[in-house]
Amino acid sequence: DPPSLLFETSRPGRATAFLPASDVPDTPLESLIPTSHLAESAPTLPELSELDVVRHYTNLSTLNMSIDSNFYPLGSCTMKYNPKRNERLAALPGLFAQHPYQSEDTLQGLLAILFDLQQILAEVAGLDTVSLQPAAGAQGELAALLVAAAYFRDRGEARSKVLIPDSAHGTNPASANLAGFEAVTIKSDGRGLVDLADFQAKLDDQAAVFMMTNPNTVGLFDPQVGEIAKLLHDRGALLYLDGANMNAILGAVRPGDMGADLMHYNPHKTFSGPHGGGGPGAGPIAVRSDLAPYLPAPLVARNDDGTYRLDYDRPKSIGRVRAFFGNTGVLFRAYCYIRSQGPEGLKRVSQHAVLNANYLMSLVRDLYPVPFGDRCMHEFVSSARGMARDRGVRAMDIGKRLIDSNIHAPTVYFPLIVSEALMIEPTETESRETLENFAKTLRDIATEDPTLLHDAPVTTPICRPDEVKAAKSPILRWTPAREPA
Amino acid sequence: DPPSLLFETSRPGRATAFLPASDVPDTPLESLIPTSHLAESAPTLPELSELDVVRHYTNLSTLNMSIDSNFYPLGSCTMKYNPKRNERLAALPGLFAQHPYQSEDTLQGLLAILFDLQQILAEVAGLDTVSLQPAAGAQGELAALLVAAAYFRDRGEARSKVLIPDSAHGTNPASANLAGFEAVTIKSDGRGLVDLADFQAKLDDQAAVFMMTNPNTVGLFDPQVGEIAKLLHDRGALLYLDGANMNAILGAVRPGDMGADLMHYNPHKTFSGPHGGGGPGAGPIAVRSDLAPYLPAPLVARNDDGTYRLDYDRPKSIGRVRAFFGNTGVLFRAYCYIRSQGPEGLKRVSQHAVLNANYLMSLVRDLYPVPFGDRCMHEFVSSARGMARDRGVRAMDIGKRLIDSNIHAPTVYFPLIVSEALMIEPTETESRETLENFAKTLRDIATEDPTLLHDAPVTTPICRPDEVKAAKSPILRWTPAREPA
Amino acid sequence: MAFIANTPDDVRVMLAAIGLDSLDQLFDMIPPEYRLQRPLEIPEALCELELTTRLGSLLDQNEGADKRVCFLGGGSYDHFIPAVVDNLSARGEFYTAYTPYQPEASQGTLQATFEYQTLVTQLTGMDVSNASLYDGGSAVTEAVLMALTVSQRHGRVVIAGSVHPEYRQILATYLANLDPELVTVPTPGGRLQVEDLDQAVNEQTAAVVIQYPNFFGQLEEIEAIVERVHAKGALAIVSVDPISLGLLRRPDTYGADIVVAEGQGLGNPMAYGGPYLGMMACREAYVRKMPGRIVGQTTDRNGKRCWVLTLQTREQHIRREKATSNICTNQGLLALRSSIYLAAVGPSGLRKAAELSTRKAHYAAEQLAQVAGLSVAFDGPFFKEFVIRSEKDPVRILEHVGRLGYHGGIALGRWDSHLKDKILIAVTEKRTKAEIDGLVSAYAKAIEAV
Amino acid sequence: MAFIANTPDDVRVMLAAIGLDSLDQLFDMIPPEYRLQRPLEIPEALCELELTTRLGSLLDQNEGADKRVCFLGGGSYDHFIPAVVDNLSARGEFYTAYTPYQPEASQGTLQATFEYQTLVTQLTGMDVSNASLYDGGSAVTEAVLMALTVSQRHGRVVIAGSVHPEYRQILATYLANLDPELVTVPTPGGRLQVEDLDQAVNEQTAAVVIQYPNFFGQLEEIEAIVERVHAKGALAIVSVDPISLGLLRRPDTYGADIVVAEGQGLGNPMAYGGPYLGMMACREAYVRKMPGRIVGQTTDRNGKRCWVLTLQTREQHIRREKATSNICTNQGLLALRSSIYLAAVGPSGLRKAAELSTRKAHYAAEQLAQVAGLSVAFDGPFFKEFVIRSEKDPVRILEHVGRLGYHGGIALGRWDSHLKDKILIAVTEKRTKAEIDGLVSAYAKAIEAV
Repeated sequence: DPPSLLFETSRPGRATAFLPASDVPDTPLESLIPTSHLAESAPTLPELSELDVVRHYTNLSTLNMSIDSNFYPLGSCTMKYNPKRNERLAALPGLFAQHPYQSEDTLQGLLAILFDLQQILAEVAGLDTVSLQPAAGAQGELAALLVAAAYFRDRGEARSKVLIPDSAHGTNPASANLAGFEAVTIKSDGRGLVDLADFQAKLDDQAAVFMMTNPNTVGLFDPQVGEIAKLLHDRGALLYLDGANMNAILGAVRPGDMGADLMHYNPHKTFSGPHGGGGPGAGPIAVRSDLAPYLPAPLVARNDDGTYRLDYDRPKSIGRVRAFFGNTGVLFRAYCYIRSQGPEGLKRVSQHAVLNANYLMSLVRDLYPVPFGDRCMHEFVSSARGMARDRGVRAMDIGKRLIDSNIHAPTVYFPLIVSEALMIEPTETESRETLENFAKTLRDIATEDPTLLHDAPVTTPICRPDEVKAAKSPILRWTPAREPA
Repeated sequence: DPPSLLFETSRPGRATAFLPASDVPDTPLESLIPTSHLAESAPTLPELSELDVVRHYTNLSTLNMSIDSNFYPLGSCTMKYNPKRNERLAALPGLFAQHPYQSEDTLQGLLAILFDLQQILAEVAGLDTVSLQPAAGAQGELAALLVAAAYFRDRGEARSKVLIPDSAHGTNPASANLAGFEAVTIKSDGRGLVDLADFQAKLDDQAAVFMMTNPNTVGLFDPQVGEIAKLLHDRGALLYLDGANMNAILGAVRPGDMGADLMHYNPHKTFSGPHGGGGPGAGPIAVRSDLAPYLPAPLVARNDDGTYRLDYDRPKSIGRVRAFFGNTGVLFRAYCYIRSQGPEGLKRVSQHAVLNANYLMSLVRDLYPVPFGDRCMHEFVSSARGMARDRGVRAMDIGKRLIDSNIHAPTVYFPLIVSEALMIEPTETESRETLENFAKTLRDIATEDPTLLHDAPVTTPICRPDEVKAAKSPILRWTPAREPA
Repeated sequence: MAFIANTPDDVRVMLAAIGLDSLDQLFDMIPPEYRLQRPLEIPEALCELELTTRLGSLLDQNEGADKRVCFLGGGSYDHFIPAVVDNLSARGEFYTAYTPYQPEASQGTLQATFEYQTLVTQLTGMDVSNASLYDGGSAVTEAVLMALTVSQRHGRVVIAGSVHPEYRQILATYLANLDPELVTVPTPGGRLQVEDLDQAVNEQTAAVVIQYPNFFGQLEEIEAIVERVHAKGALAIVSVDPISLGLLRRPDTYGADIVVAEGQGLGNPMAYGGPYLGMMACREAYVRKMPGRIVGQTTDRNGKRCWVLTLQTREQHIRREKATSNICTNQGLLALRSSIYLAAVGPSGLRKAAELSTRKAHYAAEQLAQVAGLSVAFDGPFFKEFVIRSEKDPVRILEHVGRLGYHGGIALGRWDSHLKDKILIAVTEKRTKAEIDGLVSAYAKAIEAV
Repeated sequence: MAFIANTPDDVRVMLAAIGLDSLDQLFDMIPPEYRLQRPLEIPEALCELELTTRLGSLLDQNEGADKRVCFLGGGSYDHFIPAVVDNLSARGEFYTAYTPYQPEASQGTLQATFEYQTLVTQLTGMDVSNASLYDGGSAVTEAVLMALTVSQRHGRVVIAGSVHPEYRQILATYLANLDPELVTVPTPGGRLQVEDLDQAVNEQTAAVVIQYPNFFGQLEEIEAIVERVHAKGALAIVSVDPISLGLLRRPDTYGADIVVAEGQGLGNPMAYGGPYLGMMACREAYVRKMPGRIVGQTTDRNGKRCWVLTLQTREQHIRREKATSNICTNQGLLALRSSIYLAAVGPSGLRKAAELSTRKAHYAAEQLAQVAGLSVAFDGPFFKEFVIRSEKDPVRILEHVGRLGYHGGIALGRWDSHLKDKILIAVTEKRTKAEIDGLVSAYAKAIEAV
């Protein structure tokens, strides 16, 4: 049986004891707050015993696949192991009990960590200055584009366009739009790389930024990046590096060294933040020094005496994209991870991420053709077009069938430039046996009865849901079957 | 697929980084410890990545039923909710990082708690003095019998027998034997209570102690306890109260008030310690003042200035039954629980434990007859004798079939005085809906096809194991299929 | 090697399968001129023992609510977090799952999110909720962007000066390159005056943003304000404190169109500012303009009730530049924590948290007002937060109070020099009478000493 | 009401179903004269917030290894615990399950226990292990009781004076009412002398108990000792430190018959002495005399490999007074923790823990020996623990060292006045050179000051 909803388990009057009686003088509430502001009754939240709550969420959790329980080769999401040592440290009061408006003298330990993280992210990026404020990758993209806009505004240049490859994540054009730019799409060429001709054709004086994901979403490093950067810079435009795929190149190549002017990180992907069913993430951005004045404030700065302060004195700053310092908890875990790796270790992370992806690709590409590239970086994109054509088995069917073998599905139908795409990213934390088992499962699926695949998954708590119905007549909240009399 | 064993997942050379390099001068190890003491190689432990370990145990855990995930009406085990608030407190360094041989001045907070717990357990018992040392209920029984033995020895009395009802837990006779006594069985009468005639017949000058579980294992309070105590005391013998069923009588009746001279507690049952798949427990004992000199040392004592000390100055003490102070972690959780309840709350615990048991019994006893008693205390014992006779369905079959409905089986085939016993203890933390759902399931089972019941459970990771084979040719450890070449 | 499973043997076998000789060759797609020819200049690796010791002792240098009694608020509060919240949300299956793209493998997250959405509607009285946004501050801006689309007015956005100054900054940042003009209505008296609002809102105004209780803890004349906003055809966006909803009127009852909130107080640690939880709820009619993920109920092929991500055509991964928002990541784990919190405390617990906070804040205000040199700054009703005026420099006063063991409040001059004599003080249900009395005495000492 | 689900409504319905009018009537089986007519005199109830605050601050008064640098040992050690141990063992399905009586619903606990048993045999080299006992101290006694049955000799049990004094006390307590005579062989030089042993062991001796490394950290001449024990037809019971098995010879190689150990060091917190983990392994031939639970492999009806509790006919719930032991509860959760620890650290990690502890202990001994007024007491080889002799009163010295921030050692006079000038010092892999140097300097200051 599927678990009941909290609201269905609720019984009037059930509760547990968590708050004490008042110890201050007992004044009628209405004398403190006029009744015009008071609700007539408490909200209609569910009423449960503590055991109800524990059992509910314990059982709910087991309906999920997760890294802790399953191989999760979801392309572009870098589902690597989330070290428990980081969680133990993040649970210390020295982090969780710190208020964002404490005075700086009570925050020196934490500011030291955050300053250090700024320095490290700048070094890994090959760029100069880092702001840790953005709350997620997409907000980092936006913040960086706002920085670019401020930069051009400050220079008196009116540039209206942001160029974006057709293989890019949807956040790129959405962020460009939100930053007030027009998003212009650049085609990919036959190799899955930026179509230079199309790029040059669209690179005009209105171009402010080119947003490049490199390695790109088909798992290839675009070697044209240097030339692209030069073309941009010659036109006074900026190269933005989408850091989604940083897990492929840590310590191997730095965005700044290939000509990028600004970039964002996804620390929850690259540096092992737990994904929590959809978040939280963080989206620090790194920029070249001439863009630094526009970064969101504050940054952490070091005083001459070795203490740390928050630097709010940035008159050209774009302002803020979120309240308070940033997603400190996520940043802290990234810092723990980086400190666990060191320079050699970070490099090794990418080596093994790329090794695992290539090894896996070598085990399956005969049955699951990879349209772009002989080799790959940290992920690769197979196409099920042949299977769809010949046997009526679509990428989604394959993904669903993997679930029956306790493996999470790859990303399907992305990037858009590969039809019937299966985007597979194993990450460096998986073992060879896990990869081989995955390959074997995938190969077995290639010859399974299509009917079985269309019905898959068959071992899960539910079978395929009716998504059309969900969108057509949305039911977005629980409501009681009958109103109480 | 069942999870592999750790040893099957192991690969040579796999490891994670948890210890640093040495920071003291690098001396050849052989110059520190003669080679005659050194192993030729490290033990052949499994070699795993951290993710291997996390995934292994995460997935293993889900093969268990537990209180956090299931109703677990295992009679005599008091499977109540284990409050998470207690776990949070027990995880503080003020508990976990305390060494047993720290000086008393560095332990005042903890000693205050333990002193308070001694006082509380004495008050709840209606007895005078408590030792927190024993590591488990059975060790508490043993310690108490050793106290009794020392008491009689000190008085110059040689008493060789311990009387024990036939309905008692097996630990009672085993402990009596281990304490150097002869265990003498007392029959139960037709009401499931102590057969007074048999008791009186066997109560001779050799009798040292009568070990009584009250409420007893069929869930009945034996009202003869006062008379029994008087008969014992008249003969100079002692009444021992097995505290296994304290959850039924907290604040309602105290063992000391019904004539008991000594008793043990199972704090992990009565006071919500998590059972951890079999342990740990604890087994504090409470005794009348004239038995106090013989208790295991140390006790916690309060100094005149309000500070606390460990009292080792107990020349008549039986000595020790375990090293160090005791199972402090378990005792601490019990203390948290008791403090969460207070006097009213503890009484309410037993009221609702008894209410739930009686309500549940009322819902099922027509189909699952209860041979002893019209009502019950915190648990009741049904008999499946009729079903076994009429339909070939045994108590074990019923228990196994419950598992298919995500309910743990009751205790079966105990106590021995009820044939085809189903011993059911819901505890006070379960809701009426849970009880009603259990009753409905049990009633449904009563009319199910016996074949189905013999095959049950059918929804679990494994079906019924071959226990005879396991005992006949025991395989008690993993060994490699082939030795490495 | 931290967290890497491949052994030297594995590497050999795998490279051979790929047809390479070395790990380095894996990167030969990258032109050599870009390759980094030196090790990264970052600190050396720490094993777990070292990491635990060193970072543990760095964190131990901080002196937050764990070491000083905390009366700081301003959008982040030291509310009590029941142990079940930490325990259950830490389960690996919740913690290490991704966005529930595969519903068959994600019903845990999906149901928990559907429940979260329901809880938000129960709290706010609104029709629908999304699955969460980044934080309360950016949620205000997302609500404004949404209101632009809903209202089809792009001329102006009005915000009360009594809204959190950082929330106002975020909105300004986002609107800097877009069409609407941002007008802030000053609130020198601590609350928005309906007349001032009337002047600011014109026929091109898409929305008015109000905070209730506002940044100063004051309770705006919310009903009158919303009425005026609606009279001008604009949308009323109200930013609330979810704990206050245990006591104060639900936003549906005064006509809010979009409700946003910072959900930190609902079971999430202060954690130096994040990650937090942006909550958003609105009228049903606007749901297809709402940013962020949304979970909906449906049935599987066997007719079994289940949950899926829905209305995804609003989102950037489908709509790209035409998406209602660029948001991708949500705050799933914090939404989960808040759901567990609300489920654990229930209606009576939430009410108690709100009531205790109110009572204690009022006691604190009353006592502080009796300290010579301090007075309560604004005269409107307030919830758990209030502003005091100090005759002496708040920054120095607070330093002194800090040395006595209290995070005594926030000097408001940091955002606005007009407020440089003022201190914002928050009191939650965790604060005891003894702690409040201690604070009062610390202030008295500070006033004398400074 | 803490943790009770029944509402007043439920109570009404349920009482009616039972046919009662009040909760009080539920207890009418109990004769009124025994009923408690007043409330229990125990402290009033605390809600979660109060409990957390009050007990938290009581615990915070303690100054253990969290607040002072810890050089205490004597059977409980400040070894490092990887985070995975805490995280995984806290999963509710492990934590809140009972003894795996129903194998179909308990394969998680059963497999984990089977793995634990295997790990213990891998560590010790012995044939079989049980599923755990209470602690290392009572495990010694259980091994002796087992040896009585195995050997069928009931005349004498011999124990070395270099075994933990509390372990020896436990054995004496248990044997007080039984037949065998307990003979302790003194070890004034810190180690057992074979000649002394020879004198103590007679033809009626069931077993000899040795600790290796012994209570003083010294390494006994274990091979020669076991040879002598066997020559007398007695069983050799060896109590070991499991961490030492990363480095020292496995007990099978020197002929141990029964191996016991305190497993605390393998991933379990010191927790003021408990709960701990009693480990026991022995030769296969003795398995049916072994106390405690045992898990065995079998197959289910479909031939699938699985695990069950086995050989239960040894146990008290079947055999009652004829059981091999009265043990019922085991230490399942601690056995699980130790398994996770061993799986996480692996052979190289365990070796490193042992080696670092050894190196640092020897460095500490060397440095302390150079402090005027201190000397190393015994001259045999040692593992991670050693004894120093102090010219000044150890108790006062340690008090002073304590005030300087160190738990500097255990004054051995607490157990034996002959040892009143001696201090036992333990050094684990967690101690840094700087901490050791600090200890040495603290001792130097103390010697001067006292």
